Amino acid sequence: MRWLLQIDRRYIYIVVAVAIISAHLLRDKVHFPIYASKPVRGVHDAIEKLGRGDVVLASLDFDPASAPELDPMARAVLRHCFSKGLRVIGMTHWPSGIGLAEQIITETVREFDDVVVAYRIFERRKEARAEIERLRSLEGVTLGAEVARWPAATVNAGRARIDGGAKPELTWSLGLREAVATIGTGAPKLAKLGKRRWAVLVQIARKPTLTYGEDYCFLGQRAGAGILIITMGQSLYAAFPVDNAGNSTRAMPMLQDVRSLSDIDYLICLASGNTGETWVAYGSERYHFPMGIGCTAVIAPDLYPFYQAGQITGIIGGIKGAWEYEALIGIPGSATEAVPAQTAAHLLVIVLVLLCNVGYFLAGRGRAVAS
Amino acid sequence: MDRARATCWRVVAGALALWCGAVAAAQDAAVPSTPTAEPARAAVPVPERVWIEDTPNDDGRKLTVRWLGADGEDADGVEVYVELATKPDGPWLPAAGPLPARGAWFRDLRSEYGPFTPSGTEAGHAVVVEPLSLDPIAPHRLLELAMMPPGDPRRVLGEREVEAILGKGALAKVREIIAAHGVKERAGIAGHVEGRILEEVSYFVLERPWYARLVLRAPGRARRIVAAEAPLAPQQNLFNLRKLNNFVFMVLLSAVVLIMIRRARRNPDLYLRRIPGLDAVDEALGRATEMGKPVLFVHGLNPMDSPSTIAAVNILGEVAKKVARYDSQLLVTCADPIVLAVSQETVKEAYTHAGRPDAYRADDVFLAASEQFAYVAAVDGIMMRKKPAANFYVGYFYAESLLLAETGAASGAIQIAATDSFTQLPFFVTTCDYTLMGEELYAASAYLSRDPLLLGSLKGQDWGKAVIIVVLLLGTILASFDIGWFDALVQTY
Amino acid sequence: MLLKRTIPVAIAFVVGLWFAIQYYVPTSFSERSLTWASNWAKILLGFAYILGLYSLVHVHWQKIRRGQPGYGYSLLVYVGLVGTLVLGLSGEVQTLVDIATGKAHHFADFQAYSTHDKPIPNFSSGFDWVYNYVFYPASATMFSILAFFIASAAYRTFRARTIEAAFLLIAAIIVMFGRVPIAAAVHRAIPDVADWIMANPNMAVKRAILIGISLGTIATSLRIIFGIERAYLGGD
Amino acid sequence: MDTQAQGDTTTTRGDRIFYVVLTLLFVGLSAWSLSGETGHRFTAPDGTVSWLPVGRGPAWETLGVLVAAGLTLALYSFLYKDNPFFKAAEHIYVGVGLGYSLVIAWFQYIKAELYFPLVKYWVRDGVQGQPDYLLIVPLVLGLFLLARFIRPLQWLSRWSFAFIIGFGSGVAIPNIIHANVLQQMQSSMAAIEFGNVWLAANALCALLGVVSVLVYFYFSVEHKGAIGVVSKIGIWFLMISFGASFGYTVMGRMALFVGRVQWLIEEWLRIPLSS
Repeated sequence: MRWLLQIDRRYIYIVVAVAIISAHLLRDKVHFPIYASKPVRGVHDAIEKLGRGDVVLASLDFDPASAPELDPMARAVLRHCFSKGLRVIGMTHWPSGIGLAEQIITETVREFDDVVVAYRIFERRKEARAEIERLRSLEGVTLGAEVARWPAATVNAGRARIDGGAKPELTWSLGLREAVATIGTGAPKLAKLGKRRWAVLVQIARKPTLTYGEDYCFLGQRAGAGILIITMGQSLYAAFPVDNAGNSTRAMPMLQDVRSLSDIDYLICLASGNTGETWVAYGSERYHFPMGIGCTAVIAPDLYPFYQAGQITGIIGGIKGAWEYEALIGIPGSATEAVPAQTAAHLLVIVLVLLCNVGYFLAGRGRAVAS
Repeated sequence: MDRARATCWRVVAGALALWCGAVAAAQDAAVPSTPTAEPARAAVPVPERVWIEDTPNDDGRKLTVRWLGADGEDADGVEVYVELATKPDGPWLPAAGPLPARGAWFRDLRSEYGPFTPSGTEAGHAVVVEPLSLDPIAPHRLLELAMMPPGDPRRVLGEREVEAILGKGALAKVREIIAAHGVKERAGIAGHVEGRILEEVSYFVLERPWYARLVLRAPGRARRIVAAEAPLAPQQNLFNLRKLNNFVFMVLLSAVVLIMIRRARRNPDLYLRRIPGLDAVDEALGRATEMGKPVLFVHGLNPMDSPSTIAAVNILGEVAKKVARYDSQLLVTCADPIVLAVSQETVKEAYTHAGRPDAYRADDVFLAASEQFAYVAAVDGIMMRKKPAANFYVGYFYAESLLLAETGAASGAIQIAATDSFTQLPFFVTTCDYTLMGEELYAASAYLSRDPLLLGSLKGQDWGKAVIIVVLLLGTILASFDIGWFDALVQTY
Repeated sequence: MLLKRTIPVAIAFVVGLWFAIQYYVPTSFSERSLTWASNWAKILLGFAYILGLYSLVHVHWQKIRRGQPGYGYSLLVYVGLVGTLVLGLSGEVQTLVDIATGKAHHFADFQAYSTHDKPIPNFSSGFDWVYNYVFYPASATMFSILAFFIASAAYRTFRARTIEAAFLLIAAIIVMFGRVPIAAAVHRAIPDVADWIMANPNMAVKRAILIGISLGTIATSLRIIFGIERAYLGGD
Repeated sequence: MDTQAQGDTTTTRGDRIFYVVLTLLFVGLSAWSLSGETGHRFTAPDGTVSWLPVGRGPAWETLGVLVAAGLTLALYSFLYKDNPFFKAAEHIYVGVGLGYSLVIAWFQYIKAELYFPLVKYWVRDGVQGQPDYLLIVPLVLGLFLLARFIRPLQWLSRWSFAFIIGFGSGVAIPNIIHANVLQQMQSSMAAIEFGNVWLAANALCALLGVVSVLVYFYFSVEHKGAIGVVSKIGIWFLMISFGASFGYTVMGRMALFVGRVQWLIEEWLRIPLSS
């Protein structure tokens, strides 16, 4: 059994790679029960409680390296915010995260318009065009009333918002990928709603739903961490005289009534470092706003004390947290896709650990230690 | 065309101003500022006393308006509005409200008042108001108004309003401030200049005493207006009483540490428990010398002003002295240029101190890379190519910890880690031969150098821990028996 | 001696003492001093990057000059460095050229190197290209190597050699299993046990370590402020 | 640097096979992905699969994907052993990383914080506003840092070090007391509710953990007798906590690799995986 202990680590690497890649390729074949943990619900419920037009500050403090864990989380939270009609201010503390944060925000915003792309793609197909035409002929019913009759689950999945009866305003938090997935075979439960959803896609394909400077903005990055937060608490305009694109923040419509941190309604910090703690110490403790933290799995244990003490409303920990969040808002994303591979990897590591202990005891403890 | 529009504006503005003035005058005439009741309708209750006080613990931007009474059963449904003015007769600016007249408002002020929040019935009600946030006179509004071109009708209207509140020539004064900062037109004014202007304008707005009054209203009942006793200018406070416990803790702990250091000067023989990781330093360096291979010292990622990095540099000094004595090669990798410069200085000094200034080579202390994972790639490469006999990971580490330590383990080096990064400790503990955890990082330079002064400060730290343990146990016991005052000692605001 | 030792120690003393006390002083001057100092620290970092640049360039230059084996790789450092600098600062150079040729207003306001309406990198901003196709994948790849290392580290070191090691092993297995979606299907209590470990023993340890670290930090800071520890000042 | 620097310079036959396979893999798969049709695959509700062609991006984008895929494979090859591919990727990455830091440092630190508020107004009176003269202090301190290049003036940089280290030390003390001492103590001093055995046990467990680990960190007392026992318990707590944190982290680290695999398959090989 000695060989079991002295195995070349490269064999372990191969096993890990094979397990993860194959689980990932087979991910459509497995479905897992969803169990949303309390800390994740804490963030979700806090955002759910906000009303239309409330301001959420999203501090996307991570760089490309930790993007696989935090990117799905950021998108899920942003989708949730935008679909609830919240105004989102984006920023980052990390110089190496500027490009990424900006990209995530813009792409999530685009998703609300991305149905345009989906529309165009589908229009090229003969049968799709026929379907569109058929749906268009249904337009006798005003869309607002049509959507209002949807079962709650659909509204939850699609987040259709109706303002007043006369002028239905809809946003749809599905991107091209998700739209295609759901309209096709996608999530089994939603599949039969496909046609109706398609009708809405077609309806709203004509105008952009979110406007920069009114519904969202991206302030970019300033150095200073805690000090920057204190400055933001005193005046947002002083901390960020201009946004990432060089526009004056003071002139931005959505920031007219957001002068300092005291004016925001929720802060979501998605951090791969310790910026979450910095936000607690310098931000919410001083300027009193509720906040939640999403973080890489490794940081999550660090944050439990803050959660326990009620300083943060919740924690989204790692890819599993992101998966739970995606489940809560009913929009599957890349975290949901990653779960099978995750599970395989976990089980593999557990098996490896058990195996090495078996080897250790069978080889005789004393001799193994000596080696 | 433009003139016509301007005239239009003026007419509208004039009408608006007249109407506003008339309404205000009518209101004020109907209800004089002393409390009187209208006989026709049941009136709302009147507070016994209304006064303004300076909000403590702030930088002079806030005032607190307090009042007593008017919260009995007859106050049900009554809403309170707080208004501010710079003159006893207005114009009045809405500053807070609506607030329910019933209920103790003071408890919400804990965040401002901290541990010295008045409590009990005598505390009454209070609300914090910020003159700088009031609408027409908020500094950024003043700035905007002052920089509008002279012909703009909105400016004329705004100017009248502002001068009514802040006094004649207020806007001219604002313009003076702006001009003093070398700004001529609104377009293209840079953020930092604007920040400085706004700050001065804020002082100009704040420098006067403020009058306050309460307006109490309820549907179907007569309105009451009660003026506060005396005007008050907000003051900057010199000490933040909310941080009192923090301050006391700092002073006590500093005193203990400094006293212990003094005592150590007189009595240098202090007992120190064994720290295996530090005892292993000599072993590791000895091995490196024997094998003729270098010793690698890897800094964490934090910049120089982080305490972990400061501690790391102190340890580097001690390690470098030993290396110089053993006559082996020391490689130091950094990710931050200031840490690099300081490390170079430290190592140079250590070599000089050990009598081997010739052995110091500036290129051995180098910036491996400036970004987290580029740093990992570079350091991993060094470990695989130079095969150092001993690796030291000292400072604050992030995700790179395991990438470094596992490669180091594969390269067969003795590994000693020292970090206060809680999240990365598990990885160092499992992959390194020795790990200094948390506080041990800060104790290391004292342990290695055996300098009595540094050892004294360790003794001070131990006293701090003893006190904290006692307080924790006592606090838990008292809290379990519902005795809350003790808990309040460590309350943070 | 005065210039080389006393003044630096005095600077550390004055600056350190003031910023320890500044926290308790809420006046606007005190708050502003904090903003100043942190800005100054940033500016110093900016200057220090020149030292860093020199260090890296010099180390690799030595390799190339001496023709050490593998000096070709050092040339690649230059390729990456110069390429990124040229692309990143091309706008700045352009501005300088424009000023020189009289096309631009003197010291025109800077353009941020990326704008929000350019979510997809395009070649007009080559810096984005480097970020997206070199910097990003390289960082992500280096980071993801952890997936392999963590498995091999677990395999090599999680052996129940001692009772402490057994504790470590068991806690790790429980938490690892608790984080898998099927754990709840196996037994509902497993995720709860994992959460309990995270929320109780783990949190307690974290608190204790944090308290210990703060005492260490305070003692180290005091030693710096009072000039007892001055390894950073070097010799003479 | 020493001459035996390049480590394992010997290349075995196995290594050579590995290099060739890696090169062929990259070239072959790239060629395959470039030659194939691009687009998205859909499965309609009735189960028929269709292919929607989507044009390839501009040439620089394709080139970018190839560069990124090459870098990714080269860096992964480190798992086999240190090799020329990894060395090349590592050195490029180090250069690009420093270049990135320098560009950011110029824009964020020097240009935004120093050049704009001070120098710009100083040299030009055409621009609005006045220089922030206070910034002369960091300018001087920064130049002192650069004095390290001039041997006789090297000591000047210590003034800058002293400022930074003094600033860091000073700021750390009260903030750390706030976040790490008072807040942690506050939440540790929870009341033990004797009514609820489970909660009481939890609270006691947490308290025992905090106290025993603190005792473990005692430096000036010998760990014998009662102290020894408590510090032993402290070690157990530490080990449980480390195990738990380790286990908790595995997830995230695997996600990173899944992310990379996802990218390689979809962006480089252009195999549509989404249904």
